[in-house]
Amino acid sequence: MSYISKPVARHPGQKKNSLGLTARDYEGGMSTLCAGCGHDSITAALIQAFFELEVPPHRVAKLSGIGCSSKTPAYFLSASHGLNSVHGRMPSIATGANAACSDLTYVGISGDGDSLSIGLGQFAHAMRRNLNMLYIIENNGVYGLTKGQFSASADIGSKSKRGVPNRFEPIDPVLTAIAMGGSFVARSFSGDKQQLVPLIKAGMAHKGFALLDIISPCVTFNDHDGSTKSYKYTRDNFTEVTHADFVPPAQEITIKYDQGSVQPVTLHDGSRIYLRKIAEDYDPSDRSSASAYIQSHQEKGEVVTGLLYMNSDAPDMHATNQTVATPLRDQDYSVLCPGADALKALQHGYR
Amino acid sequence: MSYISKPVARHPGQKKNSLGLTARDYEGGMSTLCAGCGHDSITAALIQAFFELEVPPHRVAKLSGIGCSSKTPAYFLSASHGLNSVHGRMPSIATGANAACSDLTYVGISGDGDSLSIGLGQFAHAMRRNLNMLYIIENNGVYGLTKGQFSASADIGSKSKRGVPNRFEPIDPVLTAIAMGGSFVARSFSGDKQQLVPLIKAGMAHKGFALLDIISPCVTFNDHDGSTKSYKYTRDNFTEVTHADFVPPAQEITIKYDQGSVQPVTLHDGSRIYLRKIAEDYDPSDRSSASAYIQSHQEKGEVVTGLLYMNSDAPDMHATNQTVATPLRDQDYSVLCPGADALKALQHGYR
Amino acid sequence: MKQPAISKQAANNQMGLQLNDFVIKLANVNGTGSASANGLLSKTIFRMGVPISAKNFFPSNIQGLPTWYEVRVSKDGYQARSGRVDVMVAMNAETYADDVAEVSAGGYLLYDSSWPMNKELLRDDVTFLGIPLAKHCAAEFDSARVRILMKNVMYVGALVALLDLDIAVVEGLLEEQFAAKPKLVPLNMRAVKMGYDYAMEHFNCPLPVRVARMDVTHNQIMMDGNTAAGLGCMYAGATVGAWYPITPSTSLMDAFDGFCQRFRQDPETGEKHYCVIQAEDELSAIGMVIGASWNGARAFTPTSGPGISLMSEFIGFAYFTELPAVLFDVQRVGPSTGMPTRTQQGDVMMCAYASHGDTKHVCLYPADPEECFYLSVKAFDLAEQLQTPVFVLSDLDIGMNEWQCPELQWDDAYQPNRGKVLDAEALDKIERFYRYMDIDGDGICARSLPGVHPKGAFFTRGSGHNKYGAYTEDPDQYQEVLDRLTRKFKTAASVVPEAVIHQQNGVTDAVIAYGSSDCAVREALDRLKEQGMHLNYLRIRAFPFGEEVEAFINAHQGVFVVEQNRDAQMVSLLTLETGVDKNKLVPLLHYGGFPLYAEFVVNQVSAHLNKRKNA
Amino acid sequence: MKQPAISKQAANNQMGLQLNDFVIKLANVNGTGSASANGLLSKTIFRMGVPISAKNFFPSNIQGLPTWYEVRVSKDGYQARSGRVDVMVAMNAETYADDVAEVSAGGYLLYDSSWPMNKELLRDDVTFLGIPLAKHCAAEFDSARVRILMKNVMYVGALVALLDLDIAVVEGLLEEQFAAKPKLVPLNMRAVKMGYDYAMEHFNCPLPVRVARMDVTHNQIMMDGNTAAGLGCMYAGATVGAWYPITPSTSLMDAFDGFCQRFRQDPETGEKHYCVIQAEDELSAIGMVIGASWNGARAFTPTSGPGISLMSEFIGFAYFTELPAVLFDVQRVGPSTGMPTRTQQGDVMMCAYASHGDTKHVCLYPADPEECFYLSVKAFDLAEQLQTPVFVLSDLDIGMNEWQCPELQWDDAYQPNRGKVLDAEALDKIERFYRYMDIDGDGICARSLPGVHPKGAFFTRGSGHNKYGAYTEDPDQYQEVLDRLTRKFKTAASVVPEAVIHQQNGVTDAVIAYGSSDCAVREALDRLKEQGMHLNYLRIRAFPFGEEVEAFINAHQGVFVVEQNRDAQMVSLLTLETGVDKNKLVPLLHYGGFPLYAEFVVNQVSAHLNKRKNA
Ligand SMILES: Cc1ncc(C[n+]2csc(CCOP(=O)(O)OP(=O)(O)O)c2C)c(N)n1
Ligand SMILES: Cc1ncc(C[n+]2csc(CCOP(=O)(O)OP(=O)(O)O)c2C)c(N)n1
Ligand code: SF4
Ligand code: SF4
Ligand SMILES: [Mg+2]
Ligand SMILES: [Mg+2]
Repeated sequence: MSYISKPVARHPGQKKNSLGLTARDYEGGMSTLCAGCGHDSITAALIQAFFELEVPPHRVAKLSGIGCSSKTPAYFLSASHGLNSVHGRMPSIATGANAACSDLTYVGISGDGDSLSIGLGQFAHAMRRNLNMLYIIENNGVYGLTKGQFSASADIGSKSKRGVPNRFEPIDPVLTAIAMGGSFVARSFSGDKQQLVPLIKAGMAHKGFALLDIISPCVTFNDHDGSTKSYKYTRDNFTEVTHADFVPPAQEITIKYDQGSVQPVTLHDGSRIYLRKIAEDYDPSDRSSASAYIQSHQEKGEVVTGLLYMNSDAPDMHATNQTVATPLRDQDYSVLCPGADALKALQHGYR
Repeated sequence: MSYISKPVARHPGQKKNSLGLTARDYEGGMSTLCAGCGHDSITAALIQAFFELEVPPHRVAKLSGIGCSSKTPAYFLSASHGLNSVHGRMPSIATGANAACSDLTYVGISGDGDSLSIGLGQFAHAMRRNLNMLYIIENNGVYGLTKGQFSASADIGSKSKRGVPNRFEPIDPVLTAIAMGGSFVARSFSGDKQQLVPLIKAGMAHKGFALLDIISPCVTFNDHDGSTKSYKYTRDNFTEVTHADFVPPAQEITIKYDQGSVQPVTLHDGSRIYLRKIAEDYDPSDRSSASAYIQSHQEKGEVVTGLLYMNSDAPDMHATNQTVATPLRDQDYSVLCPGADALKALQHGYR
Repeated sequence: MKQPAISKQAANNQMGLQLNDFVIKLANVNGTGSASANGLLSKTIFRMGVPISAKNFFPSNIQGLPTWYEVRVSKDGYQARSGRVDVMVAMNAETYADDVAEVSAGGYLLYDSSWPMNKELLRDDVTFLGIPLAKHCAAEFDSARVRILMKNVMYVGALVALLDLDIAVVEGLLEEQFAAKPKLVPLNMRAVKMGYDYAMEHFNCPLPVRVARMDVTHNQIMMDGNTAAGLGCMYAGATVGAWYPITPSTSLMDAFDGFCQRFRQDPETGEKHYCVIQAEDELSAIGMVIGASWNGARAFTPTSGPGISLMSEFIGFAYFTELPAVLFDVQRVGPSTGMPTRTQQGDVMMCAYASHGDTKHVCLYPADPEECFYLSVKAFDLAEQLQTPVFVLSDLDIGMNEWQCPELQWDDAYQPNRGKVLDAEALDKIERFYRYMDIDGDGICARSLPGVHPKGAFFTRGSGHNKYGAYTEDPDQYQEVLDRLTRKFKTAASVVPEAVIHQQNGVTDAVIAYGSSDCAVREALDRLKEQGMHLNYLRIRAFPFGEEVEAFINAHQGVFVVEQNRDAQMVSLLTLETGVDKNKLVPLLHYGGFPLYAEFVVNQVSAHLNKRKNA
Repeated sequence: MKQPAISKQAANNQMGLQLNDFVIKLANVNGTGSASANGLLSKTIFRMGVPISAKNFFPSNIQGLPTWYEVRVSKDGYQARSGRVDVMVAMNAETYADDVAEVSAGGYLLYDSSWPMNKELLRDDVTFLGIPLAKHCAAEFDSARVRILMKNVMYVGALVALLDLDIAVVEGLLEEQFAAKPKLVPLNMRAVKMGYDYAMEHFNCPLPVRVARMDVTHNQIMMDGNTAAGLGCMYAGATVGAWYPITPSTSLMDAFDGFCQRFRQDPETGEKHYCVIQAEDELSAIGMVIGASWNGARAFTPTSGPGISLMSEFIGFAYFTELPAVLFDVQRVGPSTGMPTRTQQGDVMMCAYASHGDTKHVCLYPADPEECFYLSVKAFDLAEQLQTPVFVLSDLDIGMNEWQCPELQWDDAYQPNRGKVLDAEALDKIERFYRYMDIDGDGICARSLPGVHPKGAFFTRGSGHNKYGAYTEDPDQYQEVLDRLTRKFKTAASVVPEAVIHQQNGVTDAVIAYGSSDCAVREALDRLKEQGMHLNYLRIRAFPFGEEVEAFINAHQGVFVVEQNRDAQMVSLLTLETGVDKNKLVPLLHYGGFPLYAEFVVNQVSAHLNKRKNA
C-alpha cells in the first residue's frame, strides 16, 4: 500500500514557457492537505511563479521542516530535489546546502509553528546571515498537523475553536525579520494570487534572505468566527501598503507607471521590481519607520501586506564569507588539497 | 583540592538594613572572572540593590545558563538558592520554577551568547509569557568563556582582537525584547552603577518580564580599539534617554522633581519609578516609536540607555493562567487529588 | 467462475456460528466523521457486556487519507489484534482493493452499492453485502455534510441488524452523546434505522458472526492510555505540566488539562490549582519541568521519540544535579520522523541511557491504559524518592487506542512520597546543609527547596561538584559523587515496580515482554498451551531490573524476548544490566508499526521450539 | 627534624642519575603567560632530540585560577603521564601546599624565594630550590606585565642550568617565536640568563635529574589532536565546516580555518575555497553539515558531549535519510556540563546509538594526534561511502595537549572516496532513479545530488519511505528499508579501520583499549612484561567492530578492557555487538578526569592476575 498518487492535471492548458515546459511540469504530488487549506493555494501560486520565471525545475532545491505547511514542497516541482527535515530546523539545512552550492535556487517552506516556536533561533540566525533564499511562512496561527493548538503568531484575543482566547503576545514574522536583518520582507495572503505571485518571483530573484509571510487559513482548526487568521478576517482587514510588480531580466516594460508613486528596484540578476506605494506615508526602504508603521497598524487590527522592507545591497552569506563563485561542492579536489610537499613544509612549525 | 574560597569582605562598613543584614550578607563566593571584567561590576551593583531593597536572601532564586556571565550568580547572595543550568536554557528553568512557586524573587543572569544564539528561542518565549522575573544580559559582544568568538550582539564593523570586523547583522536584546512583548525593557552599562542600581531595583519590583541589557566589557577578548563593546566605546557613545529613580513602597519621596519632565509609575507592590526623560522626543510607553527611536539612534553608533519601554499593566504568566495565589508547590495534596469517589464517578463517562 | 455474491443465503452458508469472537474492520477516509460512528458501534457491543478491543490505524495527516478502525469482539477478553478480519466495512474507494484482499476467508464485506461495484475485485470466499448508503442518504438528508456523516451512521445501523446488536443501546449512547444537542438524536436514529431496515430486508440477519449479550464488562471501562496517564498525573498531585505538541503524546496533556479544569479550577473565580504551559519546543518543556521540580512542584512532560532526543542535554543535567522529572515517552515509529501515527518500542535504549557522559535512568513500562494510570502515580513517587528523571514508556497503541480495562481504583489513604526533602523545621535543626551527603548509605541525599529556610540555600549546578555541593574539578571529589550515583541506581532497582511473573514449576522455556506487547503475548501463551507448549512468562515493568528478572532468566533454559523494535533493545538492556547469559535470550521482533498480535508470537515461538526439538 | 633543605649539596645526594627519564611539573596561575614559557621549556628538550610528552591541566575559566603543565621526559618515548613528579616548579601560592605534597620522594621543588617560605610545608625527602624570581624581575624590568611574564622566562633559565639544557636551543626558539618582533628576543634572553646564572651560582647544576642530547625526535613533530584533525579535514577536501564553540573542541575549527586561510584563500582577491560557519548552536551546526552533505560537499562539525546530546534528533535524521556527516566529539568529563577542561571517554555509548528509534552509528577512535589526522580523512571517506554519520571520538587529552608524534605523511595519489553518487552522465543513462534500491547487495544505495540532472530529482525525508524513496506508512515497505540499514551496518564493519593487534602466541590474557588510553596501556604492557606478566593487546579503532575483535577476545582467556569512563561503555558495546562471552571482559575504569597513566593499568592488571593465581 502506498498512497502517493501521481500529480493531478490542474492545468489542462498546454501553454509552454521558453524551456518548453508546461505549468504541469512544475506541479508535484497530489496534496494530502484538507480541502480548502490555504497552503494549497500557495502551492498553486508557487507553480505559476516557477513556470513563469522559467526556472529549470531540477535547479531548484525545496526545503521544509515539519507541519502541514512543511508538506507543501511535496506538492510542487516534483522534478526538483527536495528535503523535508525535522521540525523547525529547515534554516540550518538551507544554510548548509547553500554553503555547499551557491548556484541553485533555494525555496524553503515553513509554518508559523515551525518557524516561530521550535525554529525561532534558526529562523532568526538565517536572516542574520542574509542567506540567499526565499523563505515562506504559511502562517495560520495554529499548529495544523497536531490539531489546532495556538502558535506563537496567534494574535492576542484570537479565539480557538472552543472559544478560548489567546492571551500571549504574538511573535510577528515580519517584525521579527526586520529586526533580525532580513533584507527582503513581505507579507501576503494565500487568497490573493494577484499579490502573491509577483512577490514570490521577486523574493526568488532577490539575492539574500527573502521572507514571505503568507496568511494561510487553516480551514479545519482556525477558520471560525473570532479567529484573526480566518479567510474572512484576513479579507476584511487586508491592508496593502505597497504593491510590487516583478519584471524578469531583459523583459520590456509594458505596464505604464505613474512616475511619482512607483519606485523601480533593479536586482542582482537584472530583474526589476516596480514598487508602488499604496499607503502614502510608508517607506519600505527605512527599517525603523517601516517597522513602527507595521506595528502600530497591526495593533489596530490591520493585516499589513505587500513588500514591506527591502535592502538589495546587503551582502549575502557568501559575499560576507568571500566564497569563490564556483560552488564549493564543484571544486576540484586538487584545488582543495595542498598535497604532500605542503604538508611536509608546514610541519616545520611543529618542531 | 577545592578552589572555592570564602566571600571576601568587599564592604568593610557594617551598615545594616531593616532585616539586620549588612551588604556583606548579600555577597557570594569570590569571583573567578578576569580582573576588570564588566560582569564583576554588575555583581557589585546587584549586591547593593538587594541590600538596599532589603530582600531576605533566601527568598531570592538566582538562575543562569553557561558562560562567564552565567557564573555571576555564584558571586552574590550566597544565602540564596541558585541554579546554574545548561547553555541558553535558563529561561525555561525560570519558567518552570516560577510556575511552581510564584512568590519568590527570580533573577536570571545570562550572556549575549547564552541569550541571543543558543538561547534565543527560550529568551523570546519567556518574554511572550511575560514571566515575572528580572532577566539580565551581561552583554560583551563575544563569547568570553570559549575565548572570544563574536556573539550575535556584535555590531557590524566591530573588530575582533585580531582586527577582523564582524559582518553579520546584530541581534539587539532591547529591540528583540520590545518586539517579543517584554513588558520592561532597559539598557545600562556595567560601568555606571548610578544608573544600574535603580534599574535593577525597578526591574525586580516590576511584575512581569524585566529585561536589563547591560553592556559589560570583556577585558580579555573585547576591550580593544575597534570594538564597539569596549569600556571606551561605550563611555564615548553612551546616550541616556531616560533616567529612572526607584522608590520602594511606602518610602517618602525626598527628591524633588520638576513636574513636567518626570513621570511617576506605581508598580504592583506599591513601589514607584520616577522616570525622567532626557531625550525630549522619547516615549518609553509607546512600543513602536520607542523601538524606531532606538533603532535609528543605534544605527548612528549611539548606545541608547535607560528604562526604554515599560508596560506595567501587562498580565504576567500566572495572571494569564489564572493561577491561585498560594504557590502551587505549597498546595496541600488534598486540594490537588479529587479522591476515590470522584474517580469512580468520572469513570461513568468511559463506559 | 463468479457466483452472485450478494445473496440472502450466502450469508449463513459459509461457516459456523462465530459468537462474540470475531473482528470487524472499518475502512474510512480521514476527516469524514467516521470516528464517532465507529465508536458508537464498539461501545454498543461493550455495553452489551461483551469484551472488545478497538484500534485505530490512521495516517499522519488531517483529512482525506485512508484510515481504519478495527474492533475485535472477544468473549475471552483478549485485547490484542487478532490478525484476522471477519467483517470488513469498506467505505474508502481508494483502498477498496486492499480491503477486499484483507478479509479472511469466509468473511463478509459491506460496501456502498450506490455505484456499480468493481466485479474484478470480487472474491469467492467472501460474502459481499452491498448497501446503497450514499443514494439513500442523498435522498433523505439535505446538507452535504450531514449526508457524509449519516452515511457512517447508516452502516452502523446495518451492522446492528447484521451482528444482532441491541438497538436500544445504540439509542442510549446517542442520547448521552448529544445530551447538549438533543435534536441530533432523532436525526442519527433515522440513519441507524435506515441501515437496520435495509439490512433486515436484504440480508439474512443476523450473520453467523454475531454478538450475544454477556455480563463481563460491568466493572470495565474503555479508556486510552494517554487519558489514563493524564488522570494519573492529576491524582499524583502534579501541578506543573509543560509540553510541546507531538503525536502520539498530545492527548495526554489534553487529558490532564481537561481533568484539572474539572477538578482543580474554581468554577466561580476561574482560579486554577495547576499550570499547564505549552512550551516553544521540547528543550524548553523539559527545562520547565526541571525548574518546577527544583522548586518543589510535581512536574511532568509528555512527548515522543523526537522530543526525548531534543531533551537529551537537559536529561543529563537532571541526572547529575539529582532533580526529579517525569517524562512520558509515548513511542511512535522511528528513526527520525519515522511514522508518527504508527506504534513501536524503539526508544528503550535511548531512555535508559539518554545524554552524554555516564548516565542511567529509571524507566517504567506500562502494559495498558490501566497501568498507565497507576505507573504515572508511581513515576512521581519514584522521581521524588530517587531525585532523578523517570521515564514512562508508553506507545501509540496504548496511548491513543481505547482499551477495555478494569475500573481504576484509588486509595484515599495514599500520600505522595516526596522523598528526602528537608523542611524549614528540619533545616533549622541541622548544623549545616550539604546537598550531596549520603547519610543513609542508599545513595540518596537530602535536598532543600528554594525559599524555605536560609540554611537550605544551595547552588545547583550541572558542572563538577563534590558531596558538599561545592564546585570541584578534583578527580576524587568528582568521582565520589559519580560513584554514589551508581549506588543510588542500585537502590532504584529495589524500589521500582517488580516484574509480573506467571510461572509453573517444571516449565523450562519462558517469554519476556513489556509494555503493549503484553496482551498479545498472554493470548499467544494461551494458544501455545492449547498446542501443548507450556511457557512461563515475565513482564518487565521497570528499569533498572529487580533481582527477580535475573533469577527468572537463570531459572529457564531459553527465554524469548518479545519486542516491538528492530534492534532487540530490551535484550540489550538485559544483557548489559543483569548477569544473565545473553545467548539464552532469543529476541522476537515485530516492528512494522502495527500493534503486535498473538499469532506472530505463536508462530515464532513454535518455530523455534520445533527447530530445537528437531535439531 | 627538618634539615636545611636548600643546600647546594642536597641536589646531588638523594638519588641516582635520572637521565632523560623524569617529570617536571609547573604550577602556575591561569592567564599569567606561563603557557609560552612552559612551551619554551618543553620544546627545548624536544629539540635536543629527547622524547617528551606535555600535558596541560587547566581550570574552566579564563584568568586567575590554578593551572599546571606537566612535561614528561622519556627516553623510551612514552607519551602517557608517568604518575610521578621529579621536579616541581611551584609558582602558585594558592596551590603551594598541594604542589609540595605531590613531589615524589627524592624530587625537587623550585619556588620563588622573593618572600620568606612557609617552613611548615618543608619535606625531608624533597630538595627545595629557592630563586628570588619576583625580586630579581622587579629590579630588572619596568612594566608590571613584563615583570610577570619574565618571571616565567627566568625560571625556564634556571631549569636550563638545573636540567642541563642547551641554551642555544632556547635562543633559537625565541628567535623563531619572535621573528616578527625581534626586539623581544634579547629581552627574553635576559630573563633566561638571569635564571641560568642564579641557578649555576646557587645550586649544584645540573641535577641528577637531567637531560642529555639524543637523536630520536628528528622525524617527530609536536602537535595537538585538534590541530591534526583540522589539518585532516582540509586534506580530506572538506569545504563546509559548521560549529558552535565548546571546550575542548574549539581549537579544531580554529585549526581548520587557519589552515584553509593559508592554503585555500586567494591572497590577492581574498576569495575562499571553503566556508566556515559559526552556527547559533549545535542543533544548527549539525543541520548545516547535513544540508551541505546533501548537496555534495564534504562537511563536518566539531563539538563535545553536550553538543552531541543536542544533535541527537538530527543524527537520527541523517541515519534514516542516509546522508553523510562527520562529527568530531572531543570528549570532556560528563555527565551534563561536568568538567569541561578534564578528559574522559564518556560518550562511547551515546555516539554509537544516538537518537530515538533503532539507530547505530559508525565511530572512529583515534589514539593520538597522528591518528586524528589520518582518521579524519578516513571519516569523510566512510561517511560518503556508507552515506551515514561518522563520529570521530577524540578527547580533551588528545585534542588539546601537544603530543609528540611521527611526521604526518601524505600520499598525493589519494582521491576522496565519494561513494555511490550518480553523476549527470550516469543519471542520463538510467531509466529511472530510485534512491533506496540496494542494487549491489551491500546495503548501500546510489544517491544523486541536487541540481545535477533532472532525472536525479528526489525528495529526502525523515519520515517513513520505501525503497523507491516514496513516502510510506506501510509496515513491509518501511521494514524493508530498516532491515537494509542493518545490512549496511554489516558492510560498515568490513570497511572501517581494523583493530591494531600486538600479540604473541601462547599468551592467554589480553588487554583491549581505545583512544587516548593507548599510550598508557602500551607502557603498562612493557612494565608488566618486565614483571613477567605477558599480555596481548588489541586497540579498537572503529565501531562497528571488524571480525578480528571478536576473534581476538575468543582467543584469550581473560580480557581487560581499559576505559576512561564509569560505566564500562566499550565493554557494553563489545557485549552487545559481538558474540563474545561478557564475563571474559574485565573493565579497568579510570574516570576522574586526568589522563590515564601506566601505573593504574599495571596495578589493576597485576592485582587481578595475582588474585586469580592465588584463587
Ligand atoms: C521535535 C518535534 N516536536 C513536535 C513535533 C510535532 N509537530 C509536527 S508539526 C507541528 C506544528 C506544526 O505547526 P506549523 O508549523 O504552524 O504548521 P501547520 O501544520 O500549521 O501548517 C508539531 C508541533 C515534531 N514533528 N517534532
Ligand atoms: C551546549 C553547549 N554548547 C557550547 C558550550 C560552550 N560555551 C560555554 S559558554 C559559551 C558562550 C558564552 O558566551 P556568553 O553567554 O556571551 O557569556 P560570556 O562568557 O561572554 O559572559 C559557550 C559557547 C556549552 N557550555 N554548552
Ligand atoms: S489541518 Fe489546517 S493547516 Fe493542516 S491541512 Fe488541514 S486546513 Fe491545512
Ligand atoms: S573572558 Fe571576558 S567575560 Fe570572561 S571573565 Fe574574562 S573579561 Fe569577563
Ligand atoms: Mg501553522
Ligand atoms: Mg558574552
